[in-house]
Amino acid sequence: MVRFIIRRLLFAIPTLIVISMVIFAILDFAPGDPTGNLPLTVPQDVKERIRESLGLDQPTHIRYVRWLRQFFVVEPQYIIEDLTGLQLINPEDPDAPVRILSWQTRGPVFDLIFQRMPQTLLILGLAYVFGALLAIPVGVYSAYRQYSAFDNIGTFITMVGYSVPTYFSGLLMIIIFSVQLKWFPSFYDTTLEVTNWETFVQQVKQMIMPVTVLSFFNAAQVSRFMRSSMLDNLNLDYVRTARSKGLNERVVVLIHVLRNSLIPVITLLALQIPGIFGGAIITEQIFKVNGLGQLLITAIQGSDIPTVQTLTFIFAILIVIFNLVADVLYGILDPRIRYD
Amino acid sequence: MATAPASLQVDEKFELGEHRSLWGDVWLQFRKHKGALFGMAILIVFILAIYLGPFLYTVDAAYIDPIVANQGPTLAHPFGTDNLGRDMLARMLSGGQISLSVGFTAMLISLSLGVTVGILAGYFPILDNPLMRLTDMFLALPILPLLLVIIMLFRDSLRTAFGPETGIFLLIVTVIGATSWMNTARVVRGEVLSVKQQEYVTAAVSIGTVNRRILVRHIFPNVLSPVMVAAALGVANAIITESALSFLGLGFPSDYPTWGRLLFEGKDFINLTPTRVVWPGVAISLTVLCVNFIGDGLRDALDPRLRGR
Amino acid sequence: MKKYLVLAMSAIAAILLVACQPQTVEVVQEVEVTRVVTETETVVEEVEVTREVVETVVETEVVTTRGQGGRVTVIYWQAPSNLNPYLSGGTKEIDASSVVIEPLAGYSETGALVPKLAAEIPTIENGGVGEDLMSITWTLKEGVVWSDGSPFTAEDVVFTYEYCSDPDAGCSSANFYEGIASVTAVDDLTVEVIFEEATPYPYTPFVSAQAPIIQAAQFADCLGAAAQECTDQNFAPIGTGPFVVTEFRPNDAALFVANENYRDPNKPFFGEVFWKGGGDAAAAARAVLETGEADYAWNLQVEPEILNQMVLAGRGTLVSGFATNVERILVNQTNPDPALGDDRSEYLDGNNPHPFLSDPVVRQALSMAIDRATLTAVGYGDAGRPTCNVVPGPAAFVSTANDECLTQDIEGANALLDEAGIVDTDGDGIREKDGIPLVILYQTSTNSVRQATQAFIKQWWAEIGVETELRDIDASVFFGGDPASPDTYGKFYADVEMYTNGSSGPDLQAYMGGWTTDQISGADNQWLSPNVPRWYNEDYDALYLQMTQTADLDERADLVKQMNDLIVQDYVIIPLIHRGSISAHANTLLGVRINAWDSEMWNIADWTRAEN
Amino acid sequence: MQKILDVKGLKTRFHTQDGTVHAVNGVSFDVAEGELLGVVGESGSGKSVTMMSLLKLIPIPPGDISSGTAEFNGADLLQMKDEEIRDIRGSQIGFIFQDPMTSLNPVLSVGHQIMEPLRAHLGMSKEQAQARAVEMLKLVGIPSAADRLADYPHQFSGGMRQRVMIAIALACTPQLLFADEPTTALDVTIQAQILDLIKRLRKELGMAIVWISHDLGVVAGIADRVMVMYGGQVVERADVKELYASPKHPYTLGLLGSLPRLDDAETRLTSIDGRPPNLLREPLSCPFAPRCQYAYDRCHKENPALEHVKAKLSGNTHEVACWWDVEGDAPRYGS
Amino acid sequence: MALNTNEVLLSVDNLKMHFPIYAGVFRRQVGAVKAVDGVTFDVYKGETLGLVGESGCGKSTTGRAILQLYQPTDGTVAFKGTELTDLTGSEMRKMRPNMQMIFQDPQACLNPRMTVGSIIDEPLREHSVADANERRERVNQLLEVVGLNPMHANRYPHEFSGGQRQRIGIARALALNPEFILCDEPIAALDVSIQAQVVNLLEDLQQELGLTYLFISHDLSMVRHIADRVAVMYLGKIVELANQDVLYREPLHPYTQALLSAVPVPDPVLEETRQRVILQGDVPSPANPPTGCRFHTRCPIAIEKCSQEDPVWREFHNGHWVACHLVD
Repeated sequence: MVRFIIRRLLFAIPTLIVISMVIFAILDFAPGDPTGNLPLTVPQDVKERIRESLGLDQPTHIRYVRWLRQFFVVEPQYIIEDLTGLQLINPEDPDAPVRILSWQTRGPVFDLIFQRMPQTLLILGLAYVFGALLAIPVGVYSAYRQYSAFDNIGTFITMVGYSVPTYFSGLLMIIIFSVQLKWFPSFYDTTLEVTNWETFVQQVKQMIMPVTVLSFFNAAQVSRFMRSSMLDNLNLDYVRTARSKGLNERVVVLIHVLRNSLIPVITLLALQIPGIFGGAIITEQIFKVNGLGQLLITAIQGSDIPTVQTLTFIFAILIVIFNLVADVLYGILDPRIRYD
Repeated sequence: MATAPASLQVDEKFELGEHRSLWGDVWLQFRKHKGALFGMAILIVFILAIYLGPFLYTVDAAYIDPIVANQGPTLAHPFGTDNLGRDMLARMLSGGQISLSVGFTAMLISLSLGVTVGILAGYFPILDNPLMRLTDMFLALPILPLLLVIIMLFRDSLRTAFGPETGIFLLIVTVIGATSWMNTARVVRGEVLSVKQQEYVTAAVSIGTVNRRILVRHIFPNVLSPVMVAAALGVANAIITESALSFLGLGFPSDYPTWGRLLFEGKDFINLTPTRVVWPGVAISLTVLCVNFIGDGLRDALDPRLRGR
Repeated sequence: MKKYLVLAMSAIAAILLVACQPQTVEVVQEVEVTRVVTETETVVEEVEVTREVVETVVETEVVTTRGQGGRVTVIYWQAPSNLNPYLSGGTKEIDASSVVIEPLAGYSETGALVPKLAAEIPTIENGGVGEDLMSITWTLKEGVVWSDGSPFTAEDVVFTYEYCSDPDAGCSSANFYEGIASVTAVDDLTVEVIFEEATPYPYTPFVSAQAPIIQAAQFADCLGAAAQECTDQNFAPIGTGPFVVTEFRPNDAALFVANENYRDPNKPFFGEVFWKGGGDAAAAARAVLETGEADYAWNLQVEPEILNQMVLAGRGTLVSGFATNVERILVNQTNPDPALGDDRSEYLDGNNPHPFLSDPVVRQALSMAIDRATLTAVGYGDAGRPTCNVVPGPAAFVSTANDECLTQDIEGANALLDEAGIVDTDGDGIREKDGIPLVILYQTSTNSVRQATQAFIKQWWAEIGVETELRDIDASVFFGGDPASPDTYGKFYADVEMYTNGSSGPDLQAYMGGWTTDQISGADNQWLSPNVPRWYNEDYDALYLQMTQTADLDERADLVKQMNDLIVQDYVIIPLIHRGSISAHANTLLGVRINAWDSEMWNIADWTRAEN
Repeated sequence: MQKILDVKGLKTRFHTQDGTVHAVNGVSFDVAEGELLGVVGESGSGKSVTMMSLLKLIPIPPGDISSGTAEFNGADLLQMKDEEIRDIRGSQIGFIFQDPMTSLNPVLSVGHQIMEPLRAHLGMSKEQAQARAVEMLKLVGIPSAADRLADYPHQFSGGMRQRVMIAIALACTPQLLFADEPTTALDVTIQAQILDLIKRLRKELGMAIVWISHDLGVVAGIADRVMVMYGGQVVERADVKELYASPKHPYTLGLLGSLPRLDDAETRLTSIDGRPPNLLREPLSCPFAPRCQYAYDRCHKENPALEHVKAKLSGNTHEVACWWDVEGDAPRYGS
Repeated sequence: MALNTNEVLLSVDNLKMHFPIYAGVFRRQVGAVKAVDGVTFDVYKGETLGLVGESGCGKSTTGRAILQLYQPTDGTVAFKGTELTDLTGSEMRKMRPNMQMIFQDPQACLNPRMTVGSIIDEPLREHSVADANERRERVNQLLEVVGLNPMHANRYPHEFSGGQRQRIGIARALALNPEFILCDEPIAALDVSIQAQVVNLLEDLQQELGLTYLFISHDLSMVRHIADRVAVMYLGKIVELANQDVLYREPLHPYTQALLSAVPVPDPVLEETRQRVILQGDVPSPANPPTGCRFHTRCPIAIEKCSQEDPVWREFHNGHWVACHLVD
């Protein structure tokens, strides 16, 4: 297993390097201009100077190498400093390496990302957890009672769940619950700190709609998967063996079948984790949750290339890592698989 | 040689069941899936309406008439009008053409890429590793941001090259197709690996059939099942992706009313003329729902375990 | 936790320190309600604009103390990315920072100069402006301190000049500090600015929220290229304004609390400003007008009928302010034919005229065919007014000579073209001039209102026998300055294009200078010069030269009108709509005076809340 | 000897989309204490379905046990509630399946799978169950049994897995064991090992066994009585020596004739032509009639019942369901 | 039974088929599954050579390596004097009509997406210049030869029963008039009553067409029935080869003896008295075969030498080959 992980990690390096080059190249060719959103009253020569101050006049390969260095050398130092309190970089040093700065905010991209992470993780994480918690029992029961009324209704609802785009269902929710009933706020307040019961209620209120929409969507996906995985297993010989031993149905389904069926589902869940960090661009947009997804889309719109590059590259790393995690999980959960 | 050996005479008694082709069998099974049938029926109605509708309902989707702006359904405008007084029904019909064409074309692109890569990787061991690493890399690329960037990047050059409509259409379907083929490739590869082990492939080799014909005659037809399911899901995925792009304001330009675009433009009017949101929202959801149901039905119908149950 | 402590302490401090004194609060509220009267059988015959100006001077015995009003929530759906206006230049950053840092003087909602950190506005009369127009001397208010308690001095002003004029800083207001020979601190409260040449309008440096004073002590290490890396400073500048930054989340939200060192001991009324971003304009409008979650929402570029419907909920009011922004169509005077290669849309000393748009008759017909009122009603509502001038304000500068264009005249346009012999000769419904069909490529940026406008105009132009091909380009490309892109507005590889522009302040000299011959956009200046239509007019050049040497306001106004008429009556620029800013505030929020000339937050210190 | 299982008129159908599959059509048989009943038939003859129906191990629906009784120790299995039959499964009736590769749960340890019935039926503690599991593994001849409890099925070879299956089936020392083609998937040398094991266990534990197989050779070596099934019906039943010495049903005859003998290479095989019966048709006539060389009108019209006939060997019983007397070469009951 | 000549049709010499095993971080080859590890035998024209052994012993691999469906690791295969292992792809393609194959699984060996007619037509299309009509004639003829109704040529394989499908497979193998047919467990997946049909068909065809069979099977009874000579394989090697009557009467190798004794006989009387040699344990892994004689780990009579020296493959009698130290 260890050798398998090492092997996969070694393979990940060239993959990630190629990805970083692709990302950098695509973004570099992108036609946007960070000064494009400035009012026309700002004269063009001023804009030109702004572009120079952002380093846009330097050749691509130099910026790429600098960015790589910033990403892999400079930023980790800052993160370690933050976590441990050690002083790795002398702030007085005029040649101290520069962090990756966002063109829009002129602030370090990593700070922005860390600032955006809590709300994204909270909402998407909760939606993910609720989705899975809802989906697994539904999927199990639907498969167990295949073609029963529960299964048919469940199938229909889950189908609707992932057929109705979140921007449509989200829109309807806002109109019903924020505008008409005024139960929940239509804006998500990221500055809210939960200090007492009241602020806790406030926090819950502002999370209900986005979490509901997303968990419904997640649950729909996972429960379909769970159901078909259960169906794959329910007809296998070992289930008959378990029944022939006189075990009761609960044990047969929950110990024998579920155990086997969960293996692909858990790996699917692992593969979905990078998505949590990626943020739900559209849902965040609709419910005004300024999370990572919103950061990405505003960065794209504002041609904030360092932010887009860094974010997408982090997503790529997460995807690679969680692909590996999924494979490792498979090996752990399924005794038949031995990686070497 | 002309006479059969004596041991075989009785075989005249062989009886065969009612002649059913393989796809006939699939269809029979598919028919059992009520959701899929329902989905198929609605989708056919949609397609007919969208492609034949404009011949019957000849209102110009682009005609502006501020006098009748922001109307709900009326006799003159059965689906109401938008804020410029354009007829929503006409816009829905022409939008549907684009949305569905995007769905199907993107699916075809994604499928042909996925099937090609999958078959090559599965059949030729030499290509397997490089192609699968390529697939892994595409899977690890953060698709949505790149999608957005690519669209912004090439939108205008393609518009200039192919005209405003074809250009953006090509771009969107290519981009959606080129970023959604990986799962098909993986599934097809897996399937090819198992089909390759089947004795009928060995039989073809032992006959002396060349690789090209083995691929075309033996491998490809037998990996069609997962491909068909992937096709159905691919259409749904492409329609959703296109509408999501439009919803972010990055899909088709505003004078090009896809359903996603209509929904995006209508969303602010949800209180004023709710129909502007309802029609495109329901159209997208229903189409995707139908396609998903069809995919589900196909999956069941093509599943050898379930067949003949 | 900490911020609540600070809040409570400052509130207590305010209560203890400030004696309760009666106060006069002047509330000027401009309420404009635009209603589009539509009747099914008739064409939109008119757009009735009801404008009601409620001007009330409320005499109150109400005792307001600093921080008493609690929290006020402001939605800027496009959230500020930092709080240093010198590094961003966008309205959202300028407005957000203006609650913290202040200029020496700003503009009121009428465009009049009002002192902020200056004791008064220097003029020739009071000796503040040199007779030779070569200098201006600002006297600062006494006793102003930064929010950290340190005194505000002339050195800070000088530092601000050094900061922004450094070419490596990438200062987006650098043009405010151009043409300055020196800025010197005469004493702690006096700053003298010497210009390089006679400057008839000397109120550009240190004036308006785009050119506020930053604290020398805080930004000392941020000069030149280092400006980019001063994240802490850029995210939380120390200021003299009514509020202090306590939390700043770029592109998301910000929290400000009342500045306990603010020079007016009773202000601000609100103890906390919650600045929220994200979502879109419609959602922001909804939050103020319908759900009441927010008190103020900025830049509500939403279809007017939606806003009007939201207003019916009775929670909030729409307010709009107008400066000089005009949505206009620019008519290319040069030939953009791609066959010309590098010479397309190049002026070439007048040797590359447009095949038919160089004919003023065609241009006039195009203008006449447009119904500006409909465009305004459908696309802009309260945020726009039909206009026929490129200079729609300030009032004294506005010409009235062109107002007949406000009425659409398709018949007249057709007659004009027929008369000029530009008729449809081959029966395809498109007129030809000298055998060349009038087919126009019409480009603009991608934006739903602009595309609607394009669609309308295409329809109208079709009625006068002109065919139009529409094209829209992503805003960041269209307005970006990439010389390699063929799609920038400066390159103008189209027959006509449409966008909004205006003067950066009430002084119009720089704006008017944009149409002189030496400013023609082209390859030699990387298409960065402002004369985008490639228009050449000797009279105009002469008038502009005269303006640069005239200090008298009335004379300047007269010159501006003449220049405006020259350009508009030549139809190289077809003005469409005078665009304003439209915002909404809760009915309980008092004291809002929307200002299009300066930050909308210019008087946030005076905002109060009505008792419920 | 005491009958411990007495099945009468069992009918099982499957309602599929193509129609109703008549899988078991009125099967009656009994098993005496300690007896080994061999059940022989080709695929689709209904032999497995019969046994699984008795324990309700067929999926219902689409399966449907439409009639019949099955008395086990005096109680009717077919009338039992789900909980009651669960108590019988595994504890009083054990089951071994054909394919040891798929019949064990791949993600549970072998020990867990053996301990499950012990804990469910006998209420053993974990320690007791563990001890018993080791004992069982030793009993079925798995070397270093105690160390292998924690192993997973894939770590065992096919033969060893079948031993594990036997250990599971016998863990609660059932009175009756259904062995559904337990050696079919195994190689001959391993099959010999398993047969040997079963014979030994039978001697030691004394349970009755119903041994399903398509291999007449295997059954010949192990069974006391043999029952031949075709098309969901019992076509012939006799004591083992009687059946092999004097097969009376044309199908049995054909089956034996089509089997090559290791001890005789020269004879040409007599094949049964045609194809297996179509179970979608209701069995109103003899299911073997279309392939039967002796078939005459009656065979195509009426379905014969299983009747006692005279045995060749004395002291044996012999039953056959056929309208034709093969030995007499004439209709059995006149016409 | 088939006519016997002494003409060698196929000569296999020291054939080895090793499948590499890769492992480790860099996927280096760490070993090989020695599926076939040096087998030598001849097949005479017109005879049926039976190749028996338990699953995993390499009998199918041997067959496929002979037909060059795998690239043999070592050794030679000569068909009528032509060395097959030296041929290029297209040369081998030209040889294929002479040597055809019948498969174990009648379900899996027919492409479910092709009609029966086109399945049988495929070899004709690949190798003959006949036009469509001539080929259709030939397909119909072949269907009749294997006892199927030519009317059913446009049906799909799934519409046929197992035995009928196996006939389709046989028809395909016969299409090009081969001299040699490799029968790879052709009856293993069929019901007993159907097995006899297929075996009888194969015998009849051999008689009529003078075919040569290499008949691979695990069913010793059936091999005895059909084969003229029988080779017994154990773990990648042939341990004994003799005429069928000799082999079954006097098996020399202890494995052959055990194997024969393990086969149940459908005669309860005989079964009662038969003495069995029951082998202990399982077949070792071909990836890591035992040293010396591969059978020594399970051999009831093994001596020390067996675990050290690989026994020589030698002709014990006239035509009776064996590899065992203990046979004298």
